[in-house]
Amino acid sequence: MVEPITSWQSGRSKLMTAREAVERFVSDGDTLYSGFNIISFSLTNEIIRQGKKHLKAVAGSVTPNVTLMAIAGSVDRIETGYLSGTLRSKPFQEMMRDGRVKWNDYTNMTITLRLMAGGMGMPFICANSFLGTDYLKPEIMNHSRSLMEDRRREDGTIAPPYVVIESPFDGRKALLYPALKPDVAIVHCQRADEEGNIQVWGPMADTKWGFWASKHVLVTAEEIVPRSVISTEPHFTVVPGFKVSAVIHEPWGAHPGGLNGHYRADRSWAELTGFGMTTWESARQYLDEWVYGTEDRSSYLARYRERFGDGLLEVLRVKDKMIPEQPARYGWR
Amino acid sequence: MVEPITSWQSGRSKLMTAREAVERFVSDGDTLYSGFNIISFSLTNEIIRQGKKHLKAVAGSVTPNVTLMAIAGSVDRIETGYLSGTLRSKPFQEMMRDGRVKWNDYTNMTITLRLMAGGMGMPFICANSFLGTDYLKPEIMNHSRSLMEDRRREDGTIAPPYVVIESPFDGRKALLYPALKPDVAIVHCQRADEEGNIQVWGPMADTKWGFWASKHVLVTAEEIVPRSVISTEPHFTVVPGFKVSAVIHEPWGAHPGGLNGHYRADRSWAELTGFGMTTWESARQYLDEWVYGTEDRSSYLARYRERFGDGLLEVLRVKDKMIPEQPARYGWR
Amino acid sequence: MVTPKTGDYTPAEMMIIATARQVRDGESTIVGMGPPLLSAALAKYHHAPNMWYCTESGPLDWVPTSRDLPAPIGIADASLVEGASMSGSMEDALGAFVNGGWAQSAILQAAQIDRFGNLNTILAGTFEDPIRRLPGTGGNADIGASVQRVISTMPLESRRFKERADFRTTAGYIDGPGGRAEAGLAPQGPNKCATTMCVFGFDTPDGGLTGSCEMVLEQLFPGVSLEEVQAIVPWDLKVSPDLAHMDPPTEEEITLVRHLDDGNHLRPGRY
Amino acid sequence: MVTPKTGDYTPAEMMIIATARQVRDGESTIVGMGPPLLSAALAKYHHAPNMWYCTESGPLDWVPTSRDLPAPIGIADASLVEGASMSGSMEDALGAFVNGGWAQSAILQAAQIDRFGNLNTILAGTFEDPIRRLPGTGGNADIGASVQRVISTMPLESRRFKERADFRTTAGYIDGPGGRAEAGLAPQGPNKCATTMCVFGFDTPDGGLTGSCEMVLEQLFPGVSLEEVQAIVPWDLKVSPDLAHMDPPTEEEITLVRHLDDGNHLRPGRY
Repeated sequence: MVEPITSWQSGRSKLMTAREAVERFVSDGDTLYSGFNIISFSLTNEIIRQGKKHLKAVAGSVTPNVTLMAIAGSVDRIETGYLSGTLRSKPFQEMMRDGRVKWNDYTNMTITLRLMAGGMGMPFICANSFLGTDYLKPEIMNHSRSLMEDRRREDGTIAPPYVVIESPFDGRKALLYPALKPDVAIVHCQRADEEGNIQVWGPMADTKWGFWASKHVLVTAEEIVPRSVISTEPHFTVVPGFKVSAVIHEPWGAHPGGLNGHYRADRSWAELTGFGMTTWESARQYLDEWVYGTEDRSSYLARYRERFGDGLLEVLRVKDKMIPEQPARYGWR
Repeated sequence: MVEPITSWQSGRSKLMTAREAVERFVSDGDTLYSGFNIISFSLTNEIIRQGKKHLKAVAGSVTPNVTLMAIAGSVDRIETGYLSGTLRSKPFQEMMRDGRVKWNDYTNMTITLRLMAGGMGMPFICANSFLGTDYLKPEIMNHSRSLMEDRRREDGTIAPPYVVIESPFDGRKALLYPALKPDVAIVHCQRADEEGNIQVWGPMADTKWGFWASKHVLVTAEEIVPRSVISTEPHFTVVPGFKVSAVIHEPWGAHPGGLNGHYRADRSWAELTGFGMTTWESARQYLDEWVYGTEDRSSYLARYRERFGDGLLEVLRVKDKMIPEQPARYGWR
Repeated sequence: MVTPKTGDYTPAEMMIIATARQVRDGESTIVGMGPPLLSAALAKYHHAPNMWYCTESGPLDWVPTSRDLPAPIGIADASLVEGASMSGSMEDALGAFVNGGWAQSAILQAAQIDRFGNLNTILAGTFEDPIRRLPGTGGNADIGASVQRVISTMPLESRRFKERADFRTTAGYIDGPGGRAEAGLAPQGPNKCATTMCVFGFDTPDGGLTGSCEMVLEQLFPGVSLEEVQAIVPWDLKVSPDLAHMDPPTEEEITLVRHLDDGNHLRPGRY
Repeated sequence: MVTPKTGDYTPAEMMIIATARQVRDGESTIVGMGPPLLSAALAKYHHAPNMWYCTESGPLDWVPTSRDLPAPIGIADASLVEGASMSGSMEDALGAFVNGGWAQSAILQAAQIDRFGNLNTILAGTFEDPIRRLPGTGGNADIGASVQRVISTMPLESRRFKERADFRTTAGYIDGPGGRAEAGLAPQGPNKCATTMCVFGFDTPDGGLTGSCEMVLEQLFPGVSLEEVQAIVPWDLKVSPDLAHMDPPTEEEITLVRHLDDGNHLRPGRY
């Protein structure tokens, strides 16, 4: 009766390629949680490469990968608190002005809470964040480039993006936000096992609720590790494997973004290429070279080495790692 | 410019004795979050010893320490999902029947969510849990031993413990629960530093939200560690020091309960003494010997060793500890 | 009190085994307090190694690191973290996993069950004048509200099987077809009830919206007759046209359940 | 664009320093994106070592492990975890710490501020026809709704100081005394606004319920006159009876701010 049972978990593997994951789990029109601080540029590029259309991007703050997807024609709707990369991108400014990209504004916290509500099966959740602001004006809620169609109820009326009611407990004003349930989440993580047990460390932002709220979670992982690595540090697991649809082993999958414990963001390169977002011309050039012109992350990395030499990736690698001074230990017998 | 700055955190110490903590931060009539799975029996005994009265105990599930406080006359109101130790305690059954202990029922999840709402400044939060049950009948919400007085509004009317509304977003039924904001939380934790940065591992239950929601957090800690132990494993911190009012260094502070990584629950002893809760007579005897008859945790442990020998505590100690197979490492440069 | 039917195993053991047999390999399961912890452990050791064994205080996907380990004895048991893929919190387990709709099944004990699968965990008698106040619902009501395949388990005793539960703490099909939907819940809920004498299913041909939504006798334990069951159940029982006797425990099952019961889940009076 | 007033320091540097001087030792502070990260780091290195330096993506209580370290450059910067007492999430930082009422102060940048301290982070022009769409509020609106001592910081420029912000993304005192309470918020909010020429306070003798709740000129930077400030601010400025010139930067402050600015927060055009 001392047979080890590590083999019990067979048949739960979620390992596949980025291409397969995007083909199987991302559909035109989907709502896409695209991450706050650990971006899967690998999956971003694959979504663009496969020509996915009419995606809605959501996250507490969305990052330059969303700007890129918008410019490439994959994302045309956004719900977020913050758009990194907005200011310098003429194409993106243009598309937000002429209605090619529609949006409603939320905040870092209210998107997190909306994902939390979606993840826990609640219809809505409270937060004070827009009380006293211009966001509660009806003409702002339903501005001409807002996501009114996404809010159409079964009876044809348009639901508001936020509602003030009186609390039935104490009569005070309560501002409600609707639950948010993305179709698919894409994130890069430090490590996962083949069953999809995902581990992340560093500032967590809205990652956990983005995962729980989404129907499909697709992760690229810097490392694929055995189950025993996961289960001896189970506090790093963000969501367990049954919640995950695809695990892709993709070292440097966050590049040109960074990954805590592994590599720094490639700022000099990001600025050099401007992420392809400054003008329409540079955008097309960037997409041609780094997205359409590469087949997958390996060929992206091969091109990177070819262009910039092997050394630059090594420069980005984190050398100085934190060592627990007195490691916490679980134990029960 | 390479001066180490570990001394920067001076002046933030929260270290004190259990006696001082209870004297300063627990008042008659307070709402007390008393923990779900890591119980500070040290602070429980001190609360009884100081003769605190009319406390309301709350937690997802409350544990035998609440039964003990009720029998001793310190707790007379309860909001929880589960009462451990109810079945076998005649005094407790009697007090719940004759109204000496009043209560409203919630659940493990809805208490957690109510604490979450309290912790995040929301007036209420949604959960389906009592839809379709007898709890939504008005006569049950306001049964004769319910906490109606605690729910009295400023205008004299009684707020309900749960309310069903129509969601303004999609018209579906939404069941709302009011935020819960305890005055004081007592918990035992594995380790803390003197500033009150508290670290816990194991099943977390509602611990984090019990801490965030409470005005004062009092923790007994198995170990007091330097800041560097905390900050090299910052993911174990449940709430940071500014949220904590008192840190008490109290080894074996959870005894006769257990503590993940340190010791097992002392089941044989707990059954032997029946926690003093089976009859009024055994209750008085237990309280006399183990609570009123001891001054603090040291004298409690001295009596324990005297009664049961040094060996038993050693037997309870966890020997087999989990070792991370491939420790996760933070790093950014 | 339960007494052995044969020299080989007790009705309580057969209840644990019959409950375990309802668990499917590969499914994600929320396991409630008490005997369900033992039944789910048995299923995992026996025929459902890929089942995701999750408990409400936060440990998700318990995988015993050795076959020597006994079943966990509580839903916040420290042993549940050993081998688990995630050590989370109540909002992960009950909030996201269960109420977010990711638990494919649940195993729950209760003090009473009624004709429509509603559970009672709070008291015997009336709310105003209870005979006995029980510990309460814990996560039972949270789980019953959201899981689409609830397996309940309790001894077949007349104080437990009621036409209407003394108090409904956990929604089953409420008063019949469509009851859940009308209350604001997903239409489907209770799926099986395993007892010390038999296993019931529910008459829900269309996921809780049609059929009678009543309990249906599906399987009798070896040596138990329909009449014996009906003598305990106070309403006129629906009986499956495929009513059959369940296979007795295999030697492996009975050996496992005794090995796993380190927490004395089966000690008389314990449930 | 900001130009140096003296050969010794720039107005932008003085803004960072003036902002840092508003931070009190021992207080818990939520630090927003951009220049606030630098100001708060300066305060922590200089006079507020016991300040709790917290950022919205989850790292709480950043304590640089060596004086060699530069200021963090983003609110999800990996360096914020090094030395922190807690590596949490958005619901810890913005949910519990900020909206739960535990942040004693906040430092925020914005594109515009108005007479009553309302902030704008979203656009210049009108919502239907913006001149420019800005990145948005991030956690700014969440923080402004809940913190009782908000310190905002931005260059003193006529496009930024408006009688009414082009769009109010973050509640200050809204339209005057009691405005916050009427909207459903705690009555008190903005406390200071540090610019490239001066520091403003707010006329809130009773925590936002009385007084005009308008911005009040309290301190002028060295060499700056009241008239120069009034020439930029489009409404008739309230002036404190104690209006004074602020001390110039000390050598320590200016050395620290330059050392800390590794992220080029102060590079022209960056804010």
